[in-house]
Amino acid sequence: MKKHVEGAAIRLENCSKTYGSSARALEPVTLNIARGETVVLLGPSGCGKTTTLRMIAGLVAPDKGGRILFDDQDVTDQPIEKRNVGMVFQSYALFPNMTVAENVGYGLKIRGVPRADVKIRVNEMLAMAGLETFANRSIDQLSGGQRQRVALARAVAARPRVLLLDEPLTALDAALRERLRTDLDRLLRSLGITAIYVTHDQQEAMALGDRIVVMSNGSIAQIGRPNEIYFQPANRFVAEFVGAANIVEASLKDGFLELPGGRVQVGSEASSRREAIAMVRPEAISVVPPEQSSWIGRVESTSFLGDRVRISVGEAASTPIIIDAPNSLSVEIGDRVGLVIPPSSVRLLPA
Amino acid sequence: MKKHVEGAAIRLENCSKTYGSSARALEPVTLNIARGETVVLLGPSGCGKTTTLRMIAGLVAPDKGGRILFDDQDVTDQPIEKRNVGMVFQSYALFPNMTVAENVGYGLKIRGVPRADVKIRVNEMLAMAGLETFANRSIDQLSGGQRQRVALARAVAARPRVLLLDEPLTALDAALRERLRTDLDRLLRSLGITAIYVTHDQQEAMALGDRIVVMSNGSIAQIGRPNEIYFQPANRFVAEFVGAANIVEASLKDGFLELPGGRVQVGSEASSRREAIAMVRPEAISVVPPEQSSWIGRVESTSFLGDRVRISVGEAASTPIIIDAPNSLSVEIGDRVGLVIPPSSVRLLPA
Amino acid sequence: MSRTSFVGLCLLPLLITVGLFFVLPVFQLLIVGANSPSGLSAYSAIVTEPRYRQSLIATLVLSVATTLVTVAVATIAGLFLQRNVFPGRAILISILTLPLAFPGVVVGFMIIILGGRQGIVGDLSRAMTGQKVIFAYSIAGLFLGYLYFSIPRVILTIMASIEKLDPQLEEAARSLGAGTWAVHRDVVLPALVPAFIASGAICFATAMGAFGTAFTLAARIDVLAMVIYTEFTLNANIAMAASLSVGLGLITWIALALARSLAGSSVAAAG
Amino acid sequence: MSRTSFVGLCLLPLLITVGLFFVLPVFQLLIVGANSPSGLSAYSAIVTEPRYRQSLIATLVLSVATTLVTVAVATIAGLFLQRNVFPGRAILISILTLPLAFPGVVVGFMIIILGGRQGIVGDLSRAMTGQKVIFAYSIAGLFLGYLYFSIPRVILTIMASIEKLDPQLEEAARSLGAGTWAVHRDVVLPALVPAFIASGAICFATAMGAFGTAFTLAARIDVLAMVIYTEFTLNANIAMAASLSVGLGLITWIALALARSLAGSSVAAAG
Repeated sequence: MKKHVEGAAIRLENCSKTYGSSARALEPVTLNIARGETVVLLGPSGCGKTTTLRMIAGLVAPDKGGRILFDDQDVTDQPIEKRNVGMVFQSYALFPNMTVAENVGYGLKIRGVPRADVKIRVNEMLAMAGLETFANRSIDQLSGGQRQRVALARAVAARPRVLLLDEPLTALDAALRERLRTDLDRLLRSLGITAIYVTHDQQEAMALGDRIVVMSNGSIAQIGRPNEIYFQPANRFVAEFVGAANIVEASLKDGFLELPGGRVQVGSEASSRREAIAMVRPEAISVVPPEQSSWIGRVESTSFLGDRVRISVGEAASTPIIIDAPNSLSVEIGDRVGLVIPPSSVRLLPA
Repeated sequence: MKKHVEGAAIRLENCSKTYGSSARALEPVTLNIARGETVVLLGPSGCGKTTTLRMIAGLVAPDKGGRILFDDQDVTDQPIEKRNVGMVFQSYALFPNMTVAENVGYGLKIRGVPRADVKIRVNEMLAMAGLETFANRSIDQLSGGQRQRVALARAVAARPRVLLLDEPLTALDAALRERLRTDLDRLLRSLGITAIYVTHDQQEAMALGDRIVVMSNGSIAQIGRPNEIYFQPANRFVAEFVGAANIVEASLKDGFLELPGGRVQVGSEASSRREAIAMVRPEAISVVPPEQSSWIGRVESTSFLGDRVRISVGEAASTPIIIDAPNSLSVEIGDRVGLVIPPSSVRLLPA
Repeated sequence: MSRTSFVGLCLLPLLITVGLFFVLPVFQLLIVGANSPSGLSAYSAIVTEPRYRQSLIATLVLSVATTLVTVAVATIAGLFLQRNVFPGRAILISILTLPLAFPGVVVGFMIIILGGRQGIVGDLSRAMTGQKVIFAYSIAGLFLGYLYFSIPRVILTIMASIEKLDPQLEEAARSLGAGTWAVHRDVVLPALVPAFIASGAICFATAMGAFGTAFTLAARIDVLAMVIYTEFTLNANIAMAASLSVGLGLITWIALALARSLAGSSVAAAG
Repeated sequence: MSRTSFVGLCLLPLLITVGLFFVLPVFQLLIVGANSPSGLSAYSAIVTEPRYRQSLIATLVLSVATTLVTVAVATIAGLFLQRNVFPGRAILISILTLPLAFPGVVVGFMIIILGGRQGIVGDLSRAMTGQKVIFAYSIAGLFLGYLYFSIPRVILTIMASIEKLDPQLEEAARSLGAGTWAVHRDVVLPALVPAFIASGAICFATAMGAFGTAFTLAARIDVLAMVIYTEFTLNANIAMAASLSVGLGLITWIALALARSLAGSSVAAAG
């Protein structure tokens, strides 16, 4: 009884969504989510990530032709209350007329679980959330972080097949967000439940997701593991949305980018092209004395950020190049510096 | 007329604050702020940073014995409307019954500046904020980022002696916050105005502050430049609040910390002590094969964060050691690894 | 001038105004009530004298019934109107609020037009069943009149509350397996309780003091406000009128105070 | 069953109820008004007949004056009470809301106790100046009575609005150099305009329809609600009563509709 049942595998087939007579909110999406996997839907607001989540939940019906399957069972026409999903919302959505324990036990009570069993399970859940002493508190006595823990305990108490999280950490402040993210990561791994997590925060997406689905304008821009998304973005949108990125447009000759500040070698992949849009991550660039590099620029600004120094270097390319250098580096505005990039860190993007 | 007048130098002398009969909200504070300097008051909520800002503004009077001076002129008894300060709030605090241009021009209108001159200055300010086309919009047609730009333009339009910013970016989302932070930094440097900036976000504090005043429990914990605060925190509170920190309690012998996973050399500073509380920043630790180090641990978890990999290593000290390693590093949970720290990166804290 | 002395300076005229304008009349009312030839007997007569007691009970019953029915009808209509979008919805809502524009006298008048001796309901019922239905002068007419002017106010308060409900509360309940009925029982109605209390209290207070409708209907039942009027104007029994006024005021004040302590300051503002 | 047909099913009884209960009486009122022996003349008589015209004007003037004075007094008192903390503040607020518990009849009765022929103001003034001041039966008495029951409602609405004001708006204005007077003129009062409109409209509507107070005072001026009552009950001039009702309802409805379009739905909920 202690060990959680595994979640369901989920398949979206050709699911699109049109509201009223307006343009499509979601282009046809097909997506497979494995049993026990944590998939993060990542994108800016309005990209369709929440619509996708609500489709899986059963709160939004796909347009005609779309199908949603849980473990090969078609649930397209099942309302949310029959789908056995757990949901966690940004607004917590705790019932203010119930205590913490009543909130956590609500799903069990509704399913007709005997009162004694509800109590055992609620205590188990509260222990998991570290809220044993809060059982009889009312919701408005809790902090934001505690509320979201209660919401999480409530969502998993009835052992749902899928856990759906809609920006659960967005309402919390930065320090708390990081702490809860770590707890959430541990919880998802220990439960082995299928989880779908919506966020616009790429740090959260990378820390939590087995895979990330990057969405933009109602369709999927890229699906991949966090390091795939980060190192091999499929296009400019993904490169700029996930992490910081220097995007350089330049002509390509003999495997070198020709830039105002010099030449930069590109990995083998793209020798056939003439014009390139190249992407370089700020932490992939090293700052060296100018004589040690064939690519030179001038420091325009430096900003000490604690764990690193963010430097903006002009004259090297048509737009300033952003570099995250180790915090031990000391350069002054106006210094001429050489920049070094390993060829494998230059990623060419489709035009 | 285009060049901004320089701001005032500010001196707080022995300013404390007690509300009613309750405990002191602010212990006696003495603080000098140079003309044109940007000082950030940094601390958790309730640390007294906002009270200090409101004292400088003239919204809160210091307890008897406290004095506030602007350029050697005692303003302690001057109400805010006479102090010629500009304020920017977290909630924007724009007047909803006025257009963007009317908001920006309000301080000038109140001062009786002729209408034509108000118009010229307002247009100047809107251009500075990149909001020329928004002059006749109403406030509720603006996004959060645009609102804060208007609030900033309004605050500096009448050329205040001091600009006071109370968590101006807290209400914005992460991406927008970073963009506006950069703009704000440029603006403060170009205006040369004395600015006091309140925040609980250490990244913001380090990026913007010429100096940072770290506050805790109603008193000043440390004053210093960002790199001083980061590399030489005065105590454990500052070390943990500003940036991520590994705090290790261990016995000290012959200039080495004696830890469960081995020995770690400490810089020269503290050879006389027997017991130490040592602080190491996560990015100062390198991960090497175990045979290359005298300090060994076992990987407990890894988390790919894009620009770096965060690794938690157990068995090395009494608590897990957090390491921010380059994103190229590849280790698995359970691996034995060696940890290397330059002795200068180990900071001993007062007990 | 220090802040404290400024407050003091403002406070003085305020206190005087409040004293003269708000406290004095009530105080005088209390005294007049106690000043009957037989001392405090005017107060005890409220419960001992059958006519007054019956009027008190009838008024209370009518007010409580009006409140309960109004809140129930307004909740159902409010939920329906807030949750569904259909053509003509805005017009329907504005028709529902029409009674806000009519005073009690006109409402009474309308009830007579509908259910009086020459009323259209009577005409219709005689044409259909041969039986002429007249309800205007009975407690039914009064009750209908009260509902007519109570429902709009309460509907609008409850609709405003429904609008403020976090839809994610309902979605959370549904995700936990709750069907429509359970969602309403466990989430929606509990969240509306403050609105029920606030608008119910105002509804009750209005019904307790309603005069124009009852007077126009010249109904066979005497509501308290009418008895007060009769004692004062026709019988010149001023002590009795005063003590009945105090009793009526006390009951209403307790209802409002109770509601305020349960549902917060929204009660008063909704009035 | 599809969602659309379910809505349709709910809509039908709702429409029937609204039709019977809300539209029919008003419709019938319109018809009765037009059914006078001389056709539509009952409607034109509202403005042509001096007695009706004067009553209409008197009611309008009284209602507008009550509204303006009430909003002004309530704003000053509300600002003071919301901004200052002093001992006895809670008691003062609860005293100010006392009139909510009294119906119009009792308010009229209180005015007579204060300013009537045997009123205490008269006794006091005779003792002090030799002149006996009687104001209960004049327009002054009616006006005071209206203020008495209007002020509490409006004060509470305005206080709720003041509480919701962002204090940083005022701090921002002060930082820009605005003194107390400028802050109120440019920031505070503009922010309260929706509350003024909403509570003012309700105040106006209540004053237009007030009956109990005027009736009890048997004042020398005939307010519209009293004229309607007189025409209907005493003169049996049903067509005239109906047309006056329609006129009164129309004016009030326009005031409420205007307020709602200016200040949003809070108007209705504040009623």
